[in-house]
Amino acid sequence: MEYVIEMLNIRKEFGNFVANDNITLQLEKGEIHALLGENGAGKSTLMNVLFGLYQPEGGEIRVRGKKTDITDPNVANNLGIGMVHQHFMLVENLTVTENIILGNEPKKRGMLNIKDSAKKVAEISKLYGLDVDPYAKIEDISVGMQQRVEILKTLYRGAEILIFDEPTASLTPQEIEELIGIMRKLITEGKSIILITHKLQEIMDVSDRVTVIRKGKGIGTVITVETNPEKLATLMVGRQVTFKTEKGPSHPTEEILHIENLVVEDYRGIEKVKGLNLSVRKGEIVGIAGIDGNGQSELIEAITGLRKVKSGKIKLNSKDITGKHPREITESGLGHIPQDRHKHGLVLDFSVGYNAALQSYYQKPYSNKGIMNYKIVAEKANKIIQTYDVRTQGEHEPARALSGGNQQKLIIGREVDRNPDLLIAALPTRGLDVGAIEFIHKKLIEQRDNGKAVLLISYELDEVMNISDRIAVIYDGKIVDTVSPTETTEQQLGLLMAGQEKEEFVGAATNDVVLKEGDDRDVK
Amino acid sequence: MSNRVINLLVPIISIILGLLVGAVVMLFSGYNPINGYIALWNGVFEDSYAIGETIRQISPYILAGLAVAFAFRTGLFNIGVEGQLIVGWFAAAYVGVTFELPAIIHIPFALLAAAAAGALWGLVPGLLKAKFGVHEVIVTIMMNYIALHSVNALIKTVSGGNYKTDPIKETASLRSEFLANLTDFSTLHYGILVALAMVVVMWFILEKTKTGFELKSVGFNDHASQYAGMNVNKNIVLSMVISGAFAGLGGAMEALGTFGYMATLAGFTGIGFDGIAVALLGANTPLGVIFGASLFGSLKYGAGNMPNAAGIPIEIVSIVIALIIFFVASGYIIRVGLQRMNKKKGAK
Amino acid sequence: MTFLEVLYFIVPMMIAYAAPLIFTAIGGVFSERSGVVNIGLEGLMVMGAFSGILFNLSFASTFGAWTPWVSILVAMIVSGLFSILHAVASISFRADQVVSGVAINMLGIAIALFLVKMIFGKGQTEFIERSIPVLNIPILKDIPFLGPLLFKGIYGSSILAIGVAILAWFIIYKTPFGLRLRAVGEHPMAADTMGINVTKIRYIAVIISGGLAGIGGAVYAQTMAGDFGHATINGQGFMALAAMIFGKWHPIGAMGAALFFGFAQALAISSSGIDFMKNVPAVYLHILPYVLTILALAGFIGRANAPKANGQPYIKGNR
Amino acid sequence: GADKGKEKGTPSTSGKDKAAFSVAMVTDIGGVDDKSFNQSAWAGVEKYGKKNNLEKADGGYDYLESVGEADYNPNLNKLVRRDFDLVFGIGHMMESSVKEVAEQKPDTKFAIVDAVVESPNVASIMFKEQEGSFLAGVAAARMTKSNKIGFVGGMTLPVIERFEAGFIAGVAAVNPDIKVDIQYTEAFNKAELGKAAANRMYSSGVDIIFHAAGGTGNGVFSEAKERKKADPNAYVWVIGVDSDQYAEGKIDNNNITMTSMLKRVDIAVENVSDLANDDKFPGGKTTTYGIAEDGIALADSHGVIPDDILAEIDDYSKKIAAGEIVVPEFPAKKK
Ligand SMILES: Nc1ncnc2c1ncn2[C@@H]1O[C@H](COP(=O)(O)OP(=O)(O)OP(=O)(O)O)[C@@H](O)[C@H]1O
Ligand SMILES: Nc1ncnc2c1ncn2[C@@H]1O[C@H](COP(=O)(O)OP(=O)(O)OP(=O)(O)O)[C@@H](O)[C@H]1O
Ligand SMILES: [Mg+2]
Ligand SMILES: [Mg+2]
Repeated sequence: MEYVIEMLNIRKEFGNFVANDNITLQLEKGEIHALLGENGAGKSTLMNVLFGLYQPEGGEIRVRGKKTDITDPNVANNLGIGMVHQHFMLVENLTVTENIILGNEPKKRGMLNIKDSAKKVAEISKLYGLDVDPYAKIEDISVGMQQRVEILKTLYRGAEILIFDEPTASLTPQEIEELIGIMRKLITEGKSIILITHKLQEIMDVSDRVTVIRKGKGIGTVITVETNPEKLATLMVGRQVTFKTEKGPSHPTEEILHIENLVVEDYRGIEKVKGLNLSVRKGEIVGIAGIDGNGQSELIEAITGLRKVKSGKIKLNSKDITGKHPREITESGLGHIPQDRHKHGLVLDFSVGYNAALQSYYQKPYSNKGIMNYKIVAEKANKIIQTYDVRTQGEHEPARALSGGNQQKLIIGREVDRNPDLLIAALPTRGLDVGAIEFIHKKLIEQRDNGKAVLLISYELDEVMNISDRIAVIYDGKIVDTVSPTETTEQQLGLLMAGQEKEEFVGAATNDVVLKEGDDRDVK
Repeated sequence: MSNRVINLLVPIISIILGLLVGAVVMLFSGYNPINGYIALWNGVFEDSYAIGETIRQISPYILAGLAVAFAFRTGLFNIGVEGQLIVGWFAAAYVGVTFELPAIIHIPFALLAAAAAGALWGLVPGLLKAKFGVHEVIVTIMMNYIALHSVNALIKTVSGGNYKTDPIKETASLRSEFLANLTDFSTLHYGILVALAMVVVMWFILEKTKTGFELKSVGFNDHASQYAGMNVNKNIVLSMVISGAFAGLGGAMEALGTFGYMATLAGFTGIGFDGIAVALLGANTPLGVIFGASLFGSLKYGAGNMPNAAGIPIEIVSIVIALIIFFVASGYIIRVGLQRMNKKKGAK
Repeated sequence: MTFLEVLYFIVPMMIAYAAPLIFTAIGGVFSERSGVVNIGLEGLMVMGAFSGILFNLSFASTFGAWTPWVSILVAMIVSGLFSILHAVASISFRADQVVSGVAINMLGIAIALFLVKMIFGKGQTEFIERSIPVLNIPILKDIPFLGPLLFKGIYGSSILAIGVAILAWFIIYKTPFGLRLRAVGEHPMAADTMGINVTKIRYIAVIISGGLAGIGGAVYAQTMAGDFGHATINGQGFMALAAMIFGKWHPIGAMGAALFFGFAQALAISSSGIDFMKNVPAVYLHILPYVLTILALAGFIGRANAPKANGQPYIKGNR
Repeated sequence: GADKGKEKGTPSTSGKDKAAFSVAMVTDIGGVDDKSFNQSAWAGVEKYGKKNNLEKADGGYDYLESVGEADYNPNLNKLVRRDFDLVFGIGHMMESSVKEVAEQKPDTKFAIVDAVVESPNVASIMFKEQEGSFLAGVAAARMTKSNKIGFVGGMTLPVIERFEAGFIAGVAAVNPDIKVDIQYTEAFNKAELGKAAANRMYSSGVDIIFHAAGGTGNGVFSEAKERKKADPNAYVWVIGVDSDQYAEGKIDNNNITMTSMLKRVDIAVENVSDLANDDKFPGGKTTTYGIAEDGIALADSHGVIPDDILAEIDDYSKKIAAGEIVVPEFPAKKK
């Protein structure tokens, strides 16, 4: 069998830290090859080596059997290697076309030839069924669209080998389906794909083979059809992992959050929440299921006081908090795990300790009469580090140096530790490995069992289904229905999220795939 | 070498490199570097007088440095220190001239006035930034010119058409018999104590207080700070105000110490702009600022001795200072060098 | 003065005052669009003014009428080379770009004065005899109103400045280099993954900024001052910096801002000829330009966002 | 320098034979070669030194340059510690510093230019700029064709206002109807403002501008020269200040410098040094140098001003010297 890519005993060090320790990965032509590993296992690093962003300290890379040094991304591009990065590599204030042609721009008399480029982009996107507006500015298009642009970038350069680093982490179910379709299409076009994802189900669905790495070391490569999610998880984490999170029935008591025909505009002044009603009770987890961009972000920001409310009422603990200052709201019993952990959740240049105190620094005992008591802050931080298993050198380490997974644990620790009556968790497990996800889900359920309320916003259906006691489906700025996870299938949910009524289920677009996922879960 | 050692070595090596390159420049332009540096050294340390003057020179640099550094820590670039210093100078002089008070009240009062004036000058860009998102750099630059012209006009008015204010009252002066005798009639004054006190104040605000926590947080990531319920705008304004107050006190040094009056300025004092270099030489930390200011102040003052003691144009010292700044700023490359050497040693 | 006279005076004065700022501010646009903060513009202007004057004095006989133009060219080259210092420090050595800029400012004036003293044995140079000529553009100058307003007694350098502004706009928004420049300033890592040499682009940008600032300095020295001394360039570099931000890092915007400054200055100077301003106390007139600027910003310019990566050294594989 | 001072105390026939008084000066900002009063003062010191065959060194004559106001005290002090017998402070800005240091070092003799310091060991040197400006005014008034004349001042300081006052008086003495356009730029180093002011004035019909604005004045010259270059027959003139600014006015084979008002700091400095050397040091006194003392004069006009007018000017200067005309020191309150 011919290999298009062979990475043999790759070793990559950052200072004294070994990110990749003799990892071997062999990519067959025309296969989708999954790369699996915990947060910080070294997947992105390995791929960055292949893409020429990092230079390995050891090992060799063979492309189509020929040994090659990939000294920088140019070389990779010329070898037909393209990469869709985990953190998108797009220039926000440029257009789709500009982003795609960047680096080898077609010229006409020394000038940029945008028109023809745009045409070419349109052609390629038609060919692979990724429709995007070539003239749209990146900052104006959805994450899903942005990812298509990332893919187009590689195809535009005639990439034969595509690397996808956690492509689905930030996509909605629908977008994921489309992406999977696109990948299959690419294979039929004779391309080969390396796919990094934390979602075992996706691996089972699309990959041909899986290479597993743990803590920088290669564990081995298995053929997908000969394995199953449990085996993979065990390989990856090195222990048994339970999937369906254990949780008893909920005992909701009185109402804690009450929202009445809430109307909120986004930063452009466009109404995103259009008369929304919602009620959350103590002792339950309410999941908000919905496709990205249906007003979830605006809803959260309105509740937390970060965005002006146009009209409507928000009551927390039967206290009107509409338009109140964020801090006043937090103090009336709200905790918030924001969806963008780097931008909103943490001050990356602050130490872990400081971040642990970010919400409570101004209160006793952390500060008194305006004077901080960093000794107590440190104690608190260490407590959180322990209870929430944040992997770090200690409370002095800058939050930047933590992996996203651990950054997330830190945030959750901080918020839950304040023991809020209502905890808003927005995409709390995005980009995290199953181990971390399991842990975080446990914590959310604990909150509930202690008689607190949790409002969970997620694009991941199985997460919503697993954790929630009630599911409120948001569509076009309204809660269109509230269902019980036990009495609804992901299929029905998917349709509600797409804005359809319960009745008209049968034979809707995406349903076979949705069903498939559903089935797999029932097997367990 | 531990990291701490390296952190210490970097500035030292930078200074040495700066002096070396300076020496080369002197050689090529036909001067004797040895004499040059001896002259420089004597200019700074020759006798108690020189030392007195050097310290006097350092005081305003410390305060200007603090002003720049403080704003930087909140993510603001205050090029307006110059103007804030000028209004502070005037305010202190005015109070020093106008009021009849016992020293225990007069001096603090004059200092306070200077700080307040500087703070006011910092408030404007702060507010504009917070309210309209106007870039503080432009506004502070403009405020510098406004300060220059307004103060010159004010000096006229308060002095009845004269080009300078009357000398301040003894009770407002930071000068002292004691220091004068100690340093053989240098213009050394107690301002240095004020400056050092402010170093402690800045350190305290940033490292010990809740406000400091907020200011730093906003400086690093205003989004997250807002999510954490901090009032970002308030902190921006506050930071500019405090920064301005430091700068204003720098002006007080000149009014109550070095000069004892204020005369119409034909141009900027330059102290404010040097403050930028001082702050960044000191990595925007309070202690660092002392280091930066001392280096800056000594070289600048000692330079005065080079033209007549060694016949070398005074500019050579500015060249050396600039080079040192370059090398300190490029510390990264020096670090790399040191670590290489380390590795080699380790290997053997 | 009648209103028209005032106009005929203010507009040319405004353009003349603005020209040096336009060159320099656009230099700043290039540098900062690539992500390198450049507050060293002042020092770069000083170098330009110095080398321009020096060359003008030394070669007036050789180049005759062309002297001022060749001097501008020389100034451009000298400041361009000088700006490499800033590039090396802030791009290759990852120096704090603001510090490096401050150092450039100190170094510029120091070197210039040092050399002046070595060459002339005194604090300032002689006066040049070949300054930049004022032109009366044939035909155009006879257009009623606009003619005397724009095309009578205008410096060749002013026309050049406006040309440069338009050219800069074209380069930044219409050419591959411009696209790469903007990308590098916004998201260097993205540019890198697209095989763009971030370091190279930034070096080029900084050197361009040096060259343009050099021209700015030489133009000022050869139109206004006529010689070079310690105070020839005092603050114009910072005004140019302000113009760049005022113009939102856009070449045409920067030009507009510079012209605005020029207008305010001209207004202040000509006030004694304008009836309703005759009796305004002098100090108000002297602070007028700066107050106007602040009002303009607060009033209708408002928030301006710097290029995202401005001021950050690019380090491979750092998120 | 204590004992030394005393020894000088004993009367002596002019010190030719034995070591003469050592003299040094501290320049104002702008340096020893500012083409202006610092330079002129240094010329005086040098002349004194050379004629008493002294070395440019300790015990002879020397200078220190001030980069900023803060350097005045230290520089004065340094010269005292280097045992110079007489130390000059050049420029009104140094008033307080000279006063302070003079009190600290009562055994050293000091002199200050352009300001008055009342201490027994300080000689104050003042100039009657208004007198020279008066003559400049006469020249301008006689030479103008448009009967519009301009005055560009630097910062509004008493010194500069003396220029203004004298100039206006001179113009008025010849022809009260002539309008003098006065503009202060509030800067000594902003050529662009000087140029703009000149531009405005010339555009409005002014044909002669007298500037007392240091570097800002450069702009006045640039503007005049441009106009001359554009049209060699253009009737535009500049009257220079402090030293002879003929060189600044050269354009092609014309020159737009009509004349300059000379402020002979050199003469004053040399004179005071001589007095001190002959034990006639005018300590505690203020010596004012005007036309009578040859401290103030008009520069050679290189043939621009016709003889009859020169004669008239000479006439006025005699009257002033004789005290028949007393030139006002302060401008009549403006508007
Ligand atoms: N730029 C860097 N500098 C220093 N160390 C790094 C850097 N990038 C990665 N590492 C180290 O290499 C390890 C692997 O990082 P990498 O990003 O490859 O993890 P990953 O497998 O992609 O994790 P995730 O699944 O969360 O993306 C990290 O744990 C980290 O310690
Ligand atoms: N600039 C850096 N310096 C040091 N280590 C880094 C740096 N950037 C990344 N890392 C290391 O890379 C590892 C993985 O980072 P990464 O951000 O990929 O984690 P993650 O779990 O994938 O989070 P996210 O999904 O948000 O990327 C972390 O353990 C971190 O230590
Ligand atoms: Mg990764
Ligand atoms: Mg990652």
